[in-house]
Amino acid sequence: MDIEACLRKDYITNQVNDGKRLDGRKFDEYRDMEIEKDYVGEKACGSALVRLGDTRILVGISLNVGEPYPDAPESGVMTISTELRPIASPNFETGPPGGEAIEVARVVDRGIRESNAIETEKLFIEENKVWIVFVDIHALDHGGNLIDASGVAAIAALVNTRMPKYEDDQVIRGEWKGKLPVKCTPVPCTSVKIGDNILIDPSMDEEYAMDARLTVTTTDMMNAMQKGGQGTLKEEDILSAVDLSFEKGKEIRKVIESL
Amino acid sequence: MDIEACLRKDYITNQVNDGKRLDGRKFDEYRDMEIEKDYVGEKACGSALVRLGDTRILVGISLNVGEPYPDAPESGVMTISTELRPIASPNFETGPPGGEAIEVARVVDRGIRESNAIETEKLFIEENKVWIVFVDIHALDHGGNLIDASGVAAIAALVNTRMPKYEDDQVIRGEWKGKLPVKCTPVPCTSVKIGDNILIDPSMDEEYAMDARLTVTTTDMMNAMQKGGQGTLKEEDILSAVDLSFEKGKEIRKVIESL
Amino acid sequence: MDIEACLRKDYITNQVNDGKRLDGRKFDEYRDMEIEKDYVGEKACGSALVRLGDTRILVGISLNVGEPYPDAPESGVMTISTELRPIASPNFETGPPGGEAIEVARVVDRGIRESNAIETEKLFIEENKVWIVFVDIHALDHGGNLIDASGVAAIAALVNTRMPKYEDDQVIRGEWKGKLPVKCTPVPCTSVKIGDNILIDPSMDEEYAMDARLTVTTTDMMNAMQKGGQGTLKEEDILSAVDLSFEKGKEIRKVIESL
Amino acid sequence: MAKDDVELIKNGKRLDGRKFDDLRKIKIEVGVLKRAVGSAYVEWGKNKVMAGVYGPRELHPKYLRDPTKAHLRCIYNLAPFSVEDRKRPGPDRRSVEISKVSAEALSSVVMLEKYPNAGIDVFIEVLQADAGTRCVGLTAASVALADAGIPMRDLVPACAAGKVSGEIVLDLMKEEDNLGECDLPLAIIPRKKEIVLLQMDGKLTKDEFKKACGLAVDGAMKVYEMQKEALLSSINNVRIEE
Amino acid sequence: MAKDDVELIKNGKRLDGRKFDDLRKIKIEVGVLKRAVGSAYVEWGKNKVMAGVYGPRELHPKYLRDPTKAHLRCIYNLAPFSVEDRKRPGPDRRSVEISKVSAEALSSVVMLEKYPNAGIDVFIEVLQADAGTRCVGLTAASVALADAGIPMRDLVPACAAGKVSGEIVLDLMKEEDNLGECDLPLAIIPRKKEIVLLQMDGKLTKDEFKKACGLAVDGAMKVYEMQKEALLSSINNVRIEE
Amino acid sequence: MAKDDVELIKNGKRLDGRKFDDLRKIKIEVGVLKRAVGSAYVEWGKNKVMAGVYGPRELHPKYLRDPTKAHLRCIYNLAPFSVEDRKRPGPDRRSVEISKVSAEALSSVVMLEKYPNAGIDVFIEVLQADAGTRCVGLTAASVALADAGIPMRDLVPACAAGKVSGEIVLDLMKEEDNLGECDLPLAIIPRKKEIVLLQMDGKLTKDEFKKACGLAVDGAMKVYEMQKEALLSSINNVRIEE
Repeated sequence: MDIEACLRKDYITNQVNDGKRLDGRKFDEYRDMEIEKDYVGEKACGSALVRLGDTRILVGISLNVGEPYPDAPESGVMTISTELRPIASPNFETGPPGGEAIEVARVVDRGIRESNAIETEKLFIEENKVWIVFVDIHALDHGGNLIDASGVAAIAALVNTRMPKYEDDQVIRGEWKGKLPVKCTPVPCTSVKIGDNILIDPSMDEEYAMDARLTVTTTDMMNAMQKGGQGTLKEEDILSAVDLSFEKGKEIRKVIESL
Repeated sequence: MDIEACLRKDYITNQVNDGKRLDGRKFDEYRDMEIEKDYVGEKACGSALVRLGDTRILVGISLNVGEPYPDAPESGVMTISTELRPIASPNFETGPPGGEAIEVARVVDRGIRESNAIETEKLFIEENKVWIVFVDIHALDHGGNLIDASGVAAIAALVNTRMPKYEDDQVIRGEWKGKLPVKCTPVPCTSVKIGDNILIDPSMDEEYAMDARLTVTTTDMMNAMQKGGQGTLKEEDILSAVDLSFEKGKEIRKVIESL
Repeated sequence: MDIEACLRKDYITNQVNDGKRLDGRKFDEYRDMEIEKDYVGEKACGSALVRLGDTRILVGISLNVGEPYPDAPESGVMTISTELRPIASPNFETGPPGGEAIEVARVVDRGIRESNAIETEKLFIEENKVWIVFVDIHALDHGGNLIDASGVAAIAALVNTRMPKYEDDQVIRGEWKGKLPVKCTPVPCTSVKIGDNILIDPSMDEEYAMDARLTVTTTDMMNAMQKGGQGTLKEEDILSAVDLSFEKGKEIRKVIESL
Repeated sequence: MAKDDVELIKNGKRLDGRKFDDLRKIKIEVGVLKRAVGSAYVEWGKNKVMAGVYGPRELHPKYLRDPTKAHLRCIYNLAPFSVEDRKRPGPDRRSVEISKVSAEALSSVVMLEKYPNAGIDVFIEVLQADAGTRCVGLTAASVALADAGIPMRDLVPACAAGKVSGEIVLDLMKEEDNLGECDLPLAIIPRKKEIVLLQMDGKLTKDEFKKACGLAVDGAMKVYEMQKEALLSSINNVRIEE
Repeated sequence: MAKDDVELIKNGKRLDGRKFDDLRKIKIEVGVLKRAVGSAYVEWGKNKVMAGVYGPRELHPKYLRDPTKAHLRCIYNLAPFSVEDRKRPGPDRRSVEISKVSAEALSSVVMLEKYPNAGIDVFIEVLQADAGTRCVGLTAASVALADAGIPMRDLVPACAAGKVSGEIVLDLMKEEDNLGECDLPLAIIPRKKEIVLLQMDGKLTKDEFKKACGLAVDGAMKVYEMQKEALLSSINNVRIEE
Repeated sequence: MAKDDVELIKNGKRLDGRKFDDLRKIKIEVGVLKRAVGSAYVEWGKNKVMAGVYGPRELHPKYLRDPTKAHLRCIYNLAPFSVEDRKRPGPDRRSVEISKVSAEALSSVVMLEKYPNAGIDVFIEVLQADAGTRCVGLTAASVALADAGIPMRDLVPACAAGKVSGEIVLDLMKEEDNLGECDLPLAIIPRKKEIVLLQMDGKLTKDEFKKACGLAVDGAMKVYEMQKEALLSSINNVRIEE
């Protein structure tokens, strides 16, 4: 860490300790969030672009027919990948996904999987043939809080995904038959701890200055949590973050469901 | 680029501007080309070694039985790979093919594919089983103009490829039944622009000194083009290269067809 | 090689030339060897931990059902992998196996394969379905002579491997039916040449000081040999190593067979 | 999909109603990303492509550094969901080739000599693909480079022509590319009126090639006007914002 | 395997006879490897995990070097034979994630500032896996760091709680993890009584979460005592040897 | 292919008519490539192998550099079409092992101490394979090193022996290798009459091993004569050219 970065981190921490965020938000306030469904609707089965402050994430959904997992032979399969494209940040490299990208994918995955959002049992076609749902998270601009933007884009895309027609053992591309069965809307909300404060939806600067990070994905219950960063959290920090996540999750869920 | 390389480039350019090539050739003259068919004829289904000046390319053809592409279920498959082996140049590395190797493979591929040289519809065996034709371009010595030497070796090898016997769902190695159906002989011819001059079949030095490169693959028509290098070409440059390529292509085609 | 390493090598060589090994052993003496079978017996089909001096190798055996090789359609398949885990030595890296790991795997493989120790013909299930025997060599601590420790652990694990139950086209995990059919016990014994001396079971220091290395794997016959190192061996060196290997192999075989 | 099933040209009109020398609808936006030093977004028919530029910056690995000029790297990437049949993430041979010829074309106009030893990175993200993506990507890339304030001799507009049902037409859409006889993408340096990228595959006589080449150059000139307009209005926007 | 087939809780007892707040049997050994600078071996129920530490040592590649502190890397690895269905060797996405959160947790207690520019490597080898391996690995890792003599502010004991057949229970075994409703692994810094690793997946209300979290923290405190005891007796052993 | 189907030895003669101690036909050419500093081509039965040498040159990556001597790297590569069933390009485990033992054997004779910190690369390309390729490759490699003018203490001729239908024979061809009982490739340093590469797989008694080893050493000595002859005539050729 060079001296400039240290000073910047100190400055942000001091501001936060004085109750202020650099962009003027309250601690429990999200940046502006825009969700544009079907952003690449001519080819993908589903898609959504999320703008969260300077962050911009595009998620596309592709459906293919393939084999089920041996331990769930009558269920469809969901697989989530994240690519932190080098266009999105000077720190992202080409090459296979690293730890950061994998963490984003897995945290988003857990929220959707554990809430049983996708009714995978309805994705069975015939013996040894089920629908495979590919969720591709594509980061285009990294302005902080990739997990929330990715998670919101993913579920917004899934909620609006069309099923391709399937006839004579073949997927008919460009023709559709109904929508992907999705029964709930898990929303990840991420807080960070800076000094003794809990702030929701960290900007890039705040992520840099944070001690620790906590993501809580909720539906009507909690479905996934992920703590990040080298700092520690007290139990009361966690409970504050949980409350915030339930509250903000509800608001965001309304937006997604009304798209 | 170090000073020696700059001086060498200048020298070549000046010579060319005076109408001279370092090896005494005319601008529209190929280096000596030798084509030796069945160079590794004991194992490969087809093969040809091409010596073009100091360049030496060996192409081997292997046939296997496999699945067709879903969008062409009744056609055989051709796949071309290039390995610029580190034995061929101090600049080639071990490891998976880089941009240069991939470009050679793809330009050769386009010429053969777009001219429909291989009658892939005759490579159908039964439902979901077709012949796969592997064309492996193996660069052994890099003296310039890899594309032409590779393209000529590839089509010369294909023209002389034997079909393995196929009985009881099995390929019988070492026994043959007829030849690979090839119906035309696409030939790539590469010109470079140095100063205001168009020269065919660049040596390694000329490739180094060139502004731009143009490959035109012809049968009775043009089937593939590829411009390379950071310089630009005028329309008349391109038309000269096209004329040269038709002319030289015809000569080389005769040689290949008479092997 | 830095100066300290050179001096250390010289010191060891001088000691050996005086008839002494650093750890007080005789030239034809193995370090203490402990073999613990079923070390990870709750999950793996077979396993053995070998402690040979400071070296510690764990081998686990996994059985799956898969396809036979096309040229032996009625035989099971054995595949041996070695991972020199970075926990085992400051010189081991993460990433795919390098030359050293591959050599260990291949030498162990040859001994087991060429002695036909596993009765692969009994691993046939039905057309196109056979048992696949995965032998995973996992190096945990590198104190020299990885090949012998690995080879002993591998065959000790195989001799004590249980066959999973197989019913209704499915492997029943956690239920067993008989043992893996193994009919002999190949044992690799490695000697090194230091100065004009042949020493068995080199420690790490001795491997470092050695001129050449020779592994001989025996049952009642010789089944595999592998010379290593940049030095040379005389015919009499080799014959001494062969005699030593037969003798020590017999002793170790008794231990394995009595586990 | 047999070639005969689809009538690509009917009464002198193409599938989407275009005339032979019509471009698809093109929209160019400048400065669409925050982190990238320069960026552009191009919608071109159903294609949606974003380009972003980083640099000049320190170049890694070191052995690529050239003391006489900057090294321009271009990465063309097709998003997995950009095509109907999902594409596996990561570079394939087609992407590597397009990246290579795009980098060569851009290197032709960027004043690399101003930044010895440095690296300039151009990232092209194809978000939705419908034929002609390399032309769309290159068109976006040179606008992004201009938006990054990197000194250039000119922009690099691109456009394809091709042969469809026997006719030479401009700017092939997906069905025409799949079922047509030939595709000829090219890019030009407008001030020199010279060609800096040229590829072709299919079947053409020399005369057809001349015609297609001329048509594509004319198309690229129209794209050039749109590029300049987009850059101008982005500068005006900046002024208004300030 | 339908979830109803197995009765996970019967008469207030779990499958292996444990009460809701019982840990499985845990054994911790210190200094089990010769080459590693520090090492530890932990058996925890059917889990068998080895941790080894190298460093502080020169860090490669160079760009990772931080002039203000050491870089702690952690590699969590599941041996191919550690699970019933053989795992292909090499890192998968799960291992990469566990490695990341484990490195973050350990970085919280190691005095990295004492070794600017250096690298400290922690290798966790799971030899037999039966639910909770990330907690077992982290528990072993901080003991191995202490065994290596690397200055630390505290150990990092870890433990999971979860929800099984509607009950909040401590330290899930394999069947409970597979068929239960929720798993909540965490790790603490005992002196601060704060949480340094926390993950959750499943279905929990806030109240259930509070209960599970408290249970897991208590479990981790018990693990802490075992860690200290193992380290103490290893020091005593050393004294006797000398 | 059952082992009984083919009679490998008939009336004291082998499948191709050779006696037990006959080599296959061998042709050695020197200086066959232009770019490589040294090169050799060897035809040996149906085997066709090319070897090329680069260096001494700067060694990358840096951490491989040894201030006391050069690092010799050897890459053995089987061309995809060199065998009847196409081999996927790229190194497999067999190639890596052969590369390792070949590098060790060559390092034994090359005066590496003359070029501290440098790298010497030996590339062996098997263009057609018919058993014994590691011996053919090594034989070609040491000739290529000599052609490159790199100072060596000796050449490294190689040859295999083996057991076929109960007989110890020299230089196994493909069918003998596939269906025989044992293969024993070795390489020697002729001036020392010592063995520098030795591998074996199959079934041999100690007496059979002694016999096979002696036979293979004699074979390698014959190969040595051919290597020297080829190098001598190449020097003569050079003189004539000059």
